[in-house]
Amino acid sequence: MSSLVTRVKLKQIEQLIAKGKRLDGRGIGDYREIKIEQGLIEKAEGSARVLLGKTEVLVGTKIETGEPFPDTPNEGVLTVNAELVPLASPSFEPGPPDENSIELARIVDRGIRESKAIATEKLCIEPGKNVFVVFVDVYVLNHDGNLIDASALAAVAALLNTKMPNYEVEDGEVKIKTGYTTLPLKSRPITVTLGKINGNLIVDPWLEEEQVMDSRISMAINEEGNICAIQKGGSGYFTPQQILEAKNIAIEKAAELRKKLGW
Amino acid sequence: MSSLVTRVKLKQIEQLIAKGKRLDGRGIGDYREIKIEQGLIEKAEGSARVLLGKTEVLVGTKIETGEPFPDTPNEGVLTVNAELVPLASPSFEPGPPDENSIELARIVDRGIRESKAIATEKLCIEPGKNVFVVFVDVYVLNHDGNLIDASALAAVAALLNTKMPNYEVEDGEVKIKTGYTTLPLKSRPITVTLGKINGNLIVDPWLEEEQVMDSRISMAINEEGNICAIQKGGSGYFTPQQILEAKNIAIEKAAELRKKLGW
Amino acid sequence: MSSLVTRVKLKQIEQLIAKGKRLDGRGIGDYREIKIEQGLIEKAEGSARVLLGKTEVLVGTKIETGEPFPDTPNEGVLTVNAELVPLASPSFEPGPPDENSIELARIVDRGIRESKAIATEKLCIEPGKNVFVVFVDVYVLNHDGNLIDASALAAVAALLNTKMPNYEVEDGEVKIKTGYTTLPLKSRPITVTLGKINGNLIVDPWLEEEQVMDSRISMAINEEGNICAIQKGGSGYFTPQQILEAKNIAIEKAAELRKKLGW
Amino acid sequence: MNEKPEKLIDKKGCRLDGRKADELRPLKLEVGVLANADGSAYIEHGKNKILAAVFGPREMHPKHLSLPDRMVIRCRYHMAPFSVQERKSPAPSRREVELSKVIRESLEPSLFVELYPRTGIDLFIEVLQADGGTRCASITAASLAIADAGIPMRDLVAACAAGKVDDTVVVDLFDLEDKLGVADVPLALMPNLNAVTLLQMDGILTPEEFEQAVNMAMEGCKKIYAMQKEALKNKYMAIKEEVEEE
Amino acid sequence: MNEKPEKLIDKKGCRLDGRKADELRPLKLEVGVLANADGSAYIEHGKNKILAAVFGPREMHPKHLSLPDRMVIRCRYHMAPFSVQERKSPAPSRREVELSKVIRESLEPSLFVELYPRTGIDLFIEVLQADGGTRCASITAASLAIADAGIPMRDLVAACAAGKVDDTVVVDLFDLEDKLGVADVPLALMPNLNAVTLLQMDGILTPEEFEQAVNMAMEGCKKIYAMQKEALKNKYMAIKEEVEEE
Amino acid sequence: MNEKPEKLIDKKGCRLDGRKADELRPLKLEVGVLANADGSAYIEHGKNKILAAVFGPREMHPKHLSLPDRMVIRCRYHMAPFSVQERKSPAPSRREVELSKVIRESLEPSLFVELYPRTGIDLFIEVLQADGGTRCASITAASLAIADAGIPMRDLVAACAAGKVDDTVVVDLFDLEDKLGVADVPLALMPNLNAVTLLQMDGILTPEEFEQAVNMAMEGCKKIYAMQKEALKNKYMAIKEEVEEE
Repeated sequence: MSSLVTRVKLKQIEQLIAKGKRLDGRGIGDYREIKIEQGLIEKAEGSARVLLGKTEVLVGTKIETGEPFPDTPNEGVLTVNAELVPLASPSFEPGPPDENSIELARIVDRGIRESKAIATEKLCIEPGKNVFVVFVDVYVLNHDGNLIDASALAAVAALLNTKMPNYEVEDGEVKIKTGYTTLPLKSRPITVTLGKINGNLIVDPWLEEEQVMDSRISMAINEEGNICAIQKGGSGYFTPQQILEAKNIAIEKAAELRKKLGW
Repeated sequence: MSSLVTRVKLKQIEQLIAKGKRLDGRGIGDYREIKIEQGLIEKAEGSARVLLGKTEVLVGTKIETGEPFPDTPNEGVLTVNAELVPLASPSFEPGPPDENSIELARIVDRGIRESKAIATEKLCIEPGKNVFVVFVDVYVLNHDGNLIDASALAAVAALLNTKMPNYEVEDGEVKIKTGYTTLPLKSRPITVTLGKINGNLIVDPWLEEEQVMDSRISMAINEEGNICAIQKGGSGYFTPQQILEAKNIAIEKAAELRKKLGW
Repeated sequence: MSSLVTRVKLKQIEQLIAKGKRLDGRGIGDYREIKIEQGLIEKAEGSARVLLGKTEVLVGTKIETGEPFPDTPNEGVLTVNAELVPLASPSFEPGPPDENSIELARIVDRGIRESKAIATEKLCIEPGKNVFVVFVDVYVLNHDGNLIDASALAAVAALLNTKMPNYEVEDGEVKIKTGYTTLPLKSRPITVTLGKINGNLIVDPWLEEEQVMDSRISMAINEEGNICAIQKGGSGYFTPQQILEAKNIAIEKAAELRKKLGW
Repeated sequence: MNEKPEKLIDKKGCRLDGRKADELRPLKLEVGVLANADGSAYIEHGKNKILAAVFGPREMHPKHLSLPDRMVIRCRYHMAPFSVQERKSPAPSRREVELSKVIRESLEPSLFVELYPRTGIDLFIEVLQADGGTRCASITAASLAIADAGIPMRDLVAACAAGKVDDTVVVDLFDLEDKLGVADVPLALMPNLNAVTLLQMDGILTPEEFEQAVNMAMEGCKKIYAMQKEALKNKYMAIKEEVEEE
Repeated sequence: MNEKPEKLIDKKGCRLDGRKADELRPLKLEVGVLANADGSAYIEHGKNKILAAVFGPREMHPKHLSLPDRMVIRCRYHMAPFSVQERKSPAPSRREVELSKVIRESLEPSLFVELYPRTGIDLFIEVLQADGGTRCASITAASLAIADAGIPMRDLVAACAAGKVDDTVVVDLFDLEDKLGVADVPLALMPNLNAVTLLQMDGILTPEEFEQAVNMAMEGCKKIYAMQKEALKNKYMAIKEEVEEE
Repeated sequence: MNEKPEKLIDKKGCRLDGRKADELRPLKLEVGVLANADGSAYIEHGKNKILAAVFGPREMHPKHLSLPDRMVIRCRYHMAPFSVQERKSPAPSRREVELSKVIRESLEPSLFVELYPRTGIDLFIEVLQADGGTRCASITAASLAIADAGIPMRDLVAACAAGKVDDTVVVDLFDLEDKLGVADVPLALMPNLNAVTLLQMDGILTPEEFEQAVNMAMEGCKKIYAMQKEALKNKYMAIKEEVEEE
């Protein structure tokens, strides 16, 4: 966007927010409508599509066997990857992951990893040699802002939907058998992102707000209302007061969403 | 080439073809002169150089041991790679393979693979663990049009010239012994490419024809006169009638070449 | 630098050299001041920082286990890598190694390898299967000319400072034990680089001289005063007489440095 | 896990998924499914699930890629990592590079490229789930996405494969037939112009079988073409209703 | 080799390296350490050894990356292969790409980017040895390097982490505490402006613990800020002496 | 398979391939072998089989690589995957990158780069079979290719190695001597100008041996130089005949 358009838009958005309103009619503490659909990709071990307003994210999971990390020989491995596929936005380009998709993948990864959502100790086949590797592939299909929350939701929804293959170890070789069990999950973290515009914190910023906002802060919240991952982004700052305020809003919103989703 | 030059050239070529003639004096169904030389690269397991008019392609084969694909544990592996090396044409640039060299490699690959030219079941050393991998490296040395047919010919000629190492399995390790046997081949497919210019099909288009032609179609034909691979290329189309006509010409030309080459 | 500035600078440098002098006050056969500091990077198996005037190079070594090369199954592996990190000069750019850093790494590598500085036969754990791999990472921190000599010095100084882990082989698996031995070294090669400006050979060219010099020649000299690696660089040439003169100077300077360093 | 079935077609002429030789898999086509693209379409063809989007005609970036006398078409066919049995690395494979090229070349004949000099369009195809015949389903969807973008076309391009399974020539092979069958002939057609814009073949066919396969694939294309037009009509009816409701 | 210690904090409240909960590791800051950079700084923070350099403001290469209304900031956080226990490949890892981004975003608020349209600055950070908390130490050093380059700033940025180890909230975690502890909260602050420019968190904290950690990290930042100013003063005193001596 | 021979030179002073110490391998030089290149040459030097081609002087792409006061020379030395015992990946290795640089720098002194400002030439070298000494053979061929392109030169560049095998200094080492010998000294020479444009060395030599090797390599270069001129003459004679026949 040209900087003139940006300035005009910023003015307009600021004035609305001063009155507690937003361009798309929401209140400053409101999420857009959320729709979750699970299991669309039959060939994946798990999948979920999340619509957050017009933002659309598809997550598929695959489970394969592989080596554990040397420092956690008894634990399965989580690998999160995000693709900002170019059909999702004119601003996305084909090619290897850029800093935005890498950051997105790592935020989603941390939300799951730090909340210990996956019982990785149950994914060990042979200690030090063979474990299950859970691939979580985040596929952004339409970008209308707040990819972080949509992706984090879709990732957890896909994990909830993920089936783990049965197996036997025969002569040191892993044989996959028919049938599945469910992937053992211990937590369902919910990530809440706030944008800062003209000193105000708004929940779930959409594309037009993202283009003018100062900075954002994302917090992953678990069932106990504890915080398990944070990421500040953008080239602005937060005052310490705003951070504590953001924390309170995030905990409240996460609880609200958890209730709505039955998580 | 500038579009003006292209248009003038196209006009000229079209007028000639209307009279059944071509810029280089050939009839529309004629191949350029073909020369095949085998065994130039002593360090390769097999090699052949094909001259198709001024188009020059060198193919070298290497045989190494490696793992089979999981779904064909008893079969050797074929790997075809093509390099449009920059000394062959001012239009080729150094760098990783582009779509043209990848397409060329995959067409050559399919001609060999789908005709089951290599008896891959005889390349198995230890089922599921160790097989022979046949590398076919297509090296285009001068580009004067119809790289597909020249490369496909050179690949088969190089395979005919390929020697396979003798080996023993000792304590699960493959020991290469002295001496060689010939690579077991079951078929010698011949690929025939036709260009379409102003609705006419011409055999073996050379560079100037390629620059103005609508589209091309390549068909790999085996000893029985059956079709074992096809690739349409270029941004034009064929009518269904033209496709059947192309099929007839390809079968006829392949038989003709087969006779000439003693294949 | 613009070519005008280069020409003026060249003139000035040439006139000085004609009188046996240099821009920075040195004689044409003098090295800049050399400072070597070892062991700064405690997490590395060995490390050394060399200051050659304002040129600053840090080398760290790491030792890991890995497979030997098939043709030397009883020998450890040496791997040298050089990074011209962009904070060292406005002319260095982030990204994969370019031809300059690759050439630098290979010159340093050859000096060590060809002088047989490392007793690689003592780095074998299990012949053909498991050996120690010595990684020598050259990190250029400030570029003020003659990176070759500074890097070669720092690499040998770091190797002298390198500790090798103790280990046991248990059931075919290598167990690293506590404690260290010193890396077995057999030689301490010293590399001497000469620049050619207007037909004169100067020792240890610094940045401003490099920018105007014709070409350079680097020679690695061992304890016996024998030559163990040479690299001519730059787009100029040497007469055969200049090469023999360069050889004599290099041997003399290497002996001088060896004395000074106690090597 | 994958036991190879002895026969792909039973005595009654039924295929493993119950279809007859000349029967297409169920198709679902939707137009205008992505908010940010200039045109888009979604196809479910058997278990294939594919999104196609078009951006443009627009200025090329970088500019030196544009051509003074025509529009440049770029196309990326890409598979999601979770679209197949074994996770696929997101980096483009050689197969994806080739398919991107042949799909582009199958759509180019439908476009008036000379009408938009110095511009470009980008076609992005994402295979969300693959079940055999993805290149054909991709072309079918991409042509709809181009129409959805309002870019003038000579005709829609519809694509369908035929092939040989056991001893029988059949239409529209699914994954297992593709892998265990004898031959596969993907084909794209502009039905109104009688123009074949994609033709490939893997496997071995006699000249007669090939002719039969081509005809069967063209019949398949024509059926799909009818569904494409229906999908476009549905989209415009929906828009019309929306407009009238306002 | 790495036996996991049973407790990270002993009965007396001492950490494995002997520090109290609110005690920083020893810091050493040097400004103007690299001859070719426009500004540079070196930090030893515990066993972390990090160099930061700034080039610019200068013309962007390639030019099309420049912006008409502001300065562009590029940042590369990079680890030397020998900086960690297992040799790190010099190719940038995903972690390094993310940290480059968050470090850049932590320094941007301190710069008057609109004063230098069409230009760019490059921040290069090289971690020579890593021991936990490299991102914070990198920010601390990079901000000094920017000051050393004479680029006007709103305030210096100081960075420090806090976290939870066993049951205790502590400041400035070192490597082992980072790996075996419960949570880590790196934070960057412009103390004079009361502006937090970096905030991340790994691990699990209650809201109260989080608040405590934020406060502790800010206290750490303020101590480091004082050392940053001291380091700048030393540099200018040294220059002054040099000038006067001449 | 490769049994290491005990001695590389027998009692009679004969090398493994039957040559005397100062004897070159058989050479075959052909000029103008590629139709599309502006200049080209083919060399068989022992079992080395190498093609060299030149394009230019021509406009640089991209343009910003051109220089206002001189011609830019680019050079790519590349080995065919089948040129060596174990298949070589076609991606450029570090060795190939280094050799591309030193070959370029060995040819640059022969060119009047200042006569062609803002242009560039591209040298492409393809090693079809390698048998020791490919860099020298590449330089010999590339210099002929430049002459074939009609680009003015100060002198032809001829290249040849010498080295030490067992206890003897020998000229023009082949693969096995290169691998098992004591030292290798590749050298390139413009004989008329007495200018050494390439000099490298691997292995250990006393100063005296080095001097001997340099002299022997220069003698080799001079013999090759004569063959280069012969090859150029043959080419022009052939053209003359062709023209006269017409």
